Amino acid sequence: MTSINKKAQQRSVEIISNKKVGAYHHMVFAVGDMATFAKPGNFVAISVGGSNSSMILRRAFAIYRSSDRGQYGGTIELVVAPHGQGSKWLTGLNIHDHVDMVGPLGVNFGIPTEPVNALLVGGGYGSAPLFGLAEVLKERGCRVDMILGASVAGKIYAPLEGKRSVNSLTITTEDGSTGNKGKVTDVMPELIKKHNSEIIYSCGPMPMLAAVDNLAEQFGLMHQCAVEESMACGIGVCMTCVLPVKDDNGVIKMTRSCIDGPVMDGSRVVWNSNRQIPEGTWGAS
Amino acid sequence: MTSINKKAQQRSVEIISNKKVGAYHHMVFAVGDMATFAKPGNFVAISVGGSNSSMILRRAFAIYRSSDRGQYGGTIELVVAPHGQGSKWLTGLNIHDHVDMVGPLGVNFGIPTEPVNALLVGGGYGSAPLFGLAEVLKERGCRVDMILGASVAGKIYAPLEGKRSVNSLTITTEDGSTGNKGKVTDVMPELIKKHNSEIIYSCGPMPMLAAVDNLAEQFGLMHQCAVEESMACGIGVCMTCVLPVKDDNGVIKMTRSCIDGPVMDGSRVVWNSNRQIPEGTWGAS
Amino acid sequence: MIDPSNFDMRVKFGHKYFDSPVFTASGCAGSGKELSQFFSLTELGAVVTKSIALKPRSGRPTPRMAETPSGMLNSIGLQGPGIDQFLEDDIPWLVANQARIIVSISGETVDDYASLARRLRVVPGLSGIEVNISCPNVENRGLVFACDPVASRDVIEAVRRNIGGELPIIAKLSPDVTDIVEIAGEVISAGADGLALINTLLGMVIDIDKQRPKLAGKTGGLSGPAIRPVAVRAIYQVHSKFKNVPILGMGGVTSGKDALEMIFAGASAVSVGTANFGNPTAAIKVKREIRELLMERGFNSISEAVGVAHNE
Amino acid sequence: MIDPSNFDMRVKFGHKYFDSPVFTASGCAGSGKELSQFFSLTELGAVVTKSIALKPRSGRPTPRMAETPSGMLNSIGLQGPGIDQFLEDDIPWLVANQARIIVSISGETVDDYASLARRLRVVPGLSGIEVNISCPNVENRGLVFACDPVASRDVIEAVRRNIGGELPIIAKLSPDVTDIVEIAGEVISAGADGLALINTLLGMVIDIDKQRPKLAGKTGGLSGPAIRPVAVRAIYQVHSKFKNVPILGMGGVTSGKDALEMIFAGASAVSVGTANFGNPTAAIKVKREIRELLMERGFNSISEAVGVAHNE
Ligand SMILES: Cc1cc2nc3c(=O)[nH]c(=O)nc-3n(C[C@H](O)[C@H](O)[C@H](O)COP(=O)(O)OP(=O)(O)OC[C@H]3O[C@@H](n4cnc5c(N)ncnc54)[C@H](O)[C@@H]3O)c2cc1C
Ligand SMILES: Cc1cc2nc3c(=O)[nH]c(=O)nc-3n(C[C@H](O)[C@H](O)[C@H](O)COP(=O)(O)OP(=O)(O)OC[C@H]3O[C@@H](n4cnc5c(N)ncnc54)[C@H](O)[C@@H]3O)c2cc1C
Ligand SMILES: Cc1cc2nc3c(=O)[nH]c(=O)nc-3n(C[C@H](O)[C@H](O)[C@H](O)COP(=O)(O)O)c2cc1C
Ligand SMILES: Cc1cc2nc3c(=O)[nH]c(=O)nc-3n(C[C@H](O)[C@H](O)[C@H](O)COP(=O)(O)O)c2cc1C
Ligand code: FES
Ligand code: FES
Repeated sequence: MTSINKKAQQRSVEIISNKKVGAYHHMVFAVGDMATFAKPGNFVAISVGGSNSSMILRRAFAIYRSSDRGQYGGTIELVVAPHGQGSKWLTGLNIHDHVDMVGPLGVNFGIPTEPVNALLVGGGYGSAPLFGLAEVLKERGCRVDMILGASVAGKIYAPLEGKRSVNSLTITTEDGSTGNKGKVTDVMPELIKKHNSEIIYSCGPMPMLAAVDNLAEQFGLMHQCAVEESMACGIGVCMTCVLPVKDDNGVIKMTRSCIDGPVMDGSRVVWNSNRQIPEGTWGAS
Repeated sequence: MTSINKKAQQRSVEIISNKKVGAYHHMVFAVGDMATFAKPGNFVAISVGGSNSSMILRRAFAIYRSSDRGQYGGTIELVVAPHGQGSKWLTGLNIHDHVDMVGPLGVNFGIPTEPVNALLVGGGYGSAPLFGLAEVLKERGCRVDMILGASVAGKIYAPLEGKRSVNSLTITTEDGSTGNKGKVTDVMPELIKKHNSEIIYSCGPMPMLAAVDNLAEQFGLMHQCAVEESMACGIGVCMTCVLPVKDDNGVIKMTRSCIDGPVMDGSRVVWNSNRQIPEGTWGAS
Repeated sequence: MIDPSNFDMRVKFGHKYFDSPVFTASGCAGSGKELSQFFSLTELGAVVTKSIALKPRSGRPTPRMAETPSGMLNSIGLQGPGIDQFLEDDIPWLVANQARIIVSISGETVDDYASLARRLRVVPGLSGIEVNISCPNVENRGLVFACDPVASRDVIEAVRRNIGGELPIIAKLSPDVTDIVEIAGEVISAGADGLALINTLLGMVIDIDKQRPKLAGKTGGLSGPAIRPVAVRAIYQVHSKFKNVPILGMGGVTSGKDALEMIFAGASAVSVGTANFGNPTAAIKVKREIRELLMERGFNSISEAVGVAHNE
Repeated sequence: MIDPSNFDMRVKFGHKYFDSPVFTASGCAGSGKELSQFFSLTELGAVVTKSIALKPRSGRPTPRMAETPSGMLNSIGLQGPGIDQFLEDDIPWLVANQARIIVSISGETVDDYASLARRLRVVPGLSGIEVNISCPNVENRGLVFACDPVASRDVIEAVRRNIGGELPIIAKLSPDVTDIVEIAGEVISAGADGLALINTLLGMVIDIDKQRPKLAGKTGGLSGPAIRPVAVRAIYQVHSKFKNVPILGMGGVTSGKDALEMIFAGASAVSVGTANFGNPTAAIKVKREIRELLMERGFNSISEAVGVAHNE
């Protein structure tokens, strides 16, 4: 269903827009034909800090949207939270600055062959890849309902044009500053029932994905989630980004989220194994 | 005669001009009252590479000019050669960017109490501190002759306003692309005789200073030179910037060029000791 | 300057020649396949595979990495499929894609290394064995082999006995020792044809919010440009003493300049590790720049440049 | 959160209390005087003076430094005026300026250390002795004391015998050893009241234009943020084993965050070294940030925070 993107390129790309939106920066890059191969769920990896940087690792960002033609040729859009040194450097750049980008990387979201009712669940900037996904699902005739959650209103990323591509949008914040007070999983059961959801797509912090997967299991629904683990390389060569995932035979293996993910079948992931190798994992001592 | 500048400050200063002049960049910084204490021969030390820089050491630059009032308050001007990573980063900055500067540092040129005939000899960007010095000497009624040398024409830094402050300016280039073909020391003897020079001031690469000192000795003239050794701190705490210098009793000591220099009495410096501790140095084993 | 195509990039370990002095470092190039979408593996001197053990290993839990100033810590814990599946899956693919292969092996006992060597002896298509001795010796309180001259010697002897005379053995040493020259001496006399210098330095990062070591495995291996001066020093010291033993230099090589430091210090070739993470085509860049920089300096071959920093 | 003025910044080595957990590292603060134009030395826990020998020393020729990624190499060679002039010039100035003083000593023989200790015993105004044992032992083929458990022990014993019971002894260890915990054990049992961790790592940079080592002394000591993970690891390992021995942590401390890593790993105080070169007021910044960060995390004193990363 899902497959790894083998069309990764490395290139110097130009920033053509950088706008603050709530707690995030919406950034647009002119990427040439890198855009052609980008699918919802893919990500890019960007060098940060400039040529004298003490930060030697790339930062990964989910592709929010990509477009292969337009005023600037192919473009890729990202939603970046200015969090630590690397992302602050990136969001501090100006139009016409260049960055070194590798992409598109990773496994994209699988699209059902038949029209189905899809529920998309995003946390924080995790909403980013869901809007592009929503568009594709709509094109395939799916019903698309979306839930976005965050701690506070400013951390909900839900641009107008994005809202148009969904049938319904429900927002939750932990402090109630906008939408429903609470977590995405508080409203999920009701929405699943109301919209007769058949598949769940999710992207966001790992604890949220775990909770979403728990509900998906309860309702017996397919669940594709885009996980986020610390990545040193993003291209499958370092083995830092692993998480325990069951293979086709049910064997738990430490699986790379950059190349065998980030999109994974939620039911295969062994959640909450934080800082431990789950018992029975292949090769565990 | 000379004395260390004890008025050093550390502050974030704004770039108010950055112009390419030949092989160099002439840069102006708004430095507030740091300018008040700057004397010809002092230098500043600037952090390079930005906040995520892998370059942890400051770079030292001789003060070309300083002015304590004007449109921007106090200003300090530098002449920077884009050489390696640090200086390229600096010269690549834009107006309104800020840098962290410590200064003024080091020992300044000593000014004779009586009007004398002074010969100023600069190599490459070593001409920078000499123009400010020339102005002060002129104010004191000295005759000021200047020789500037470099490998090629583009590496002669001799701005118009600078030329005005000297009685004569002689230029030498090694390839003859401008001025006399040859080295500064080729023209020095003639000029010393012609202008009846009584004191020599010099600044430039160490081999040039050594050659100048050799002539100064031959002619029995005082020689104040601004030396340039690799500096890790610029403020006297690391002991990397030393060179062998005779003290008042004629004892050779490894002496810090940042705080007991950069301006030194040429006759005291033990030249050409490269990569060796001269015999007889205090504490040599 | 000579024609670039005449510049001799060949290097030799044991009886084997390699067409390029740039290898990928073990554990930093996956199985080779992953990098092949960025360049052809035939451009490399060799792919040094991720250290393989006898049995499958899950490796350590996550977090497995922490970025540090100009470096990173990793604590992968030698995750891998074990020798059987490795020989079934990875080697045939590399052979089919005409990559030169150096297999890195790791063990928990001297016997493990011996068994691995026996398995590899009969595998066609290999160009060398890199012996990663920076592994805990379960028979000696988990003391890392590479930290103990006797254990280091025992491992290399066992590999030598079992691998036969064909394949060059490259012993990979740890910098976390009081006297790396001593260890080098032991493994050379035990039969190593070359040395890989250096493995990572033991380091730790504390997560000041969690108030715990950032890595699940607590300590990790420090790599990247931060450690380059330590690597250059180790190469220089060892080459000083053992001029005829080829060294595969590594530790923070990201550019041709970095590689030249190591070559001048005494390395015959370099491995690119952590730099692959920041730049998937780092190895190609390093290779191109080595040639350019050496030609600019009047060299006609890599071998002429090896160890020149030792000249008086 | 408590009132900042109530936050207890005191730390203790031996019988001596220090009002701040931030010291300057030996060799990185000149004689103290140079930094005093940027801040008052009374802000520091103590000034640790540049290692002083019995006799004047010219130090090594230049170049003495090379910048490296997030670090630097130095090869000063312990330049200094010798103990006599040091006691005449530097100490009175520091005393007059009310700085707390820890004198760092270095020697070429065990006797040198003993003599230095005897000289210092009678000097008023000192708060401790830091014993720099990362020096070549001329009586043992120039092998660095700190690399040899027996020599390390001998030095500390000699200092202990000669200094009396008053002044705390802080033994400064080198990370360039196979087992730093072993060396720590030796110097503790020989009478050290505290440990300074870590001295620089041995490194080298090659000047690729000159094709020679960049430093005149060939090798140099690597310091700065690049080595911080190695320092944190050393502190963590040693504190694990010797919970009651206070550690003065150092190696790449440039900010409060860096200091917190060390404190959580087990350091009671930190020394700021190379960071002074990039930022003359680094020590003050580190001190301010330590307090802020610890208060944000609910601590009321430094001592509560020491070693918390070891909690299960
Ligand atoms: C597949 C994927 C998609 C992502 N998509 C987005 C996105 O769309 N928008 C966005 O703002 N951020 C995204 N991130 C997070 C982003 O990669 C950075 O981790 C984040 O910007 C923080 O980096 P920093 O340099 O600012 O923070 P720092 O705290 O200075 O650095 C974080 C350190 O951890 C590493 N690291 C990488 N990923 C993580 C992680 N998930 N958790 C902890 N550490 C990590 C970094 O390499 C770095 O070493 C994504 C991460 C992954 C793995
Ligand atoms: C007192 C003094 C005054 C100076 N005045 C000027 C000036 O007016 N204009 C100008 O362009 N440059 C001047 N320099 C040189 C300047 O400080 C830098 O060394 C130069 O810009 C190269 O730095 P970089 O980062 O570009 O080069 P890199 O090669 O990347 O770095 C050079 C390295 O050497 C160190 N270093 C510092 N000084 C020297 C030196 N003299 N020789 C070799 N290495 C050194 C640097 O700290 C750095 O680590 C002066 C230096 C000194 C000591
Ligand atoms: C993520 C990672 C995994 C590594 N795995 C191995 C390994 O399996 N076997 C080995 O011998 N070295 C391993 N190393 C060490 C590297 O091969 C290399 O010796 C070291 O990282 C220094 O080189 P570098 O700075 O270029 O990375 C690993 C290093 C990293 C960063
Ligand atoms: C230029 C320089 C000189 C040093 N001189 C000494 C010294 O004389 N005695 C000593 O014990 N350590 C000396 N050190 C080591 C430092 O005190 C410190 O242990 C080391 O640099 C690590 O800390 P840092 O990274 O904060 O500098 C010196 C370090 C530098 C950079
Ligand atoms: S990030 Fe390196 S393997 Fe996934
Ligand atoms: S540069 Fe540090 S003492 Fe002069």
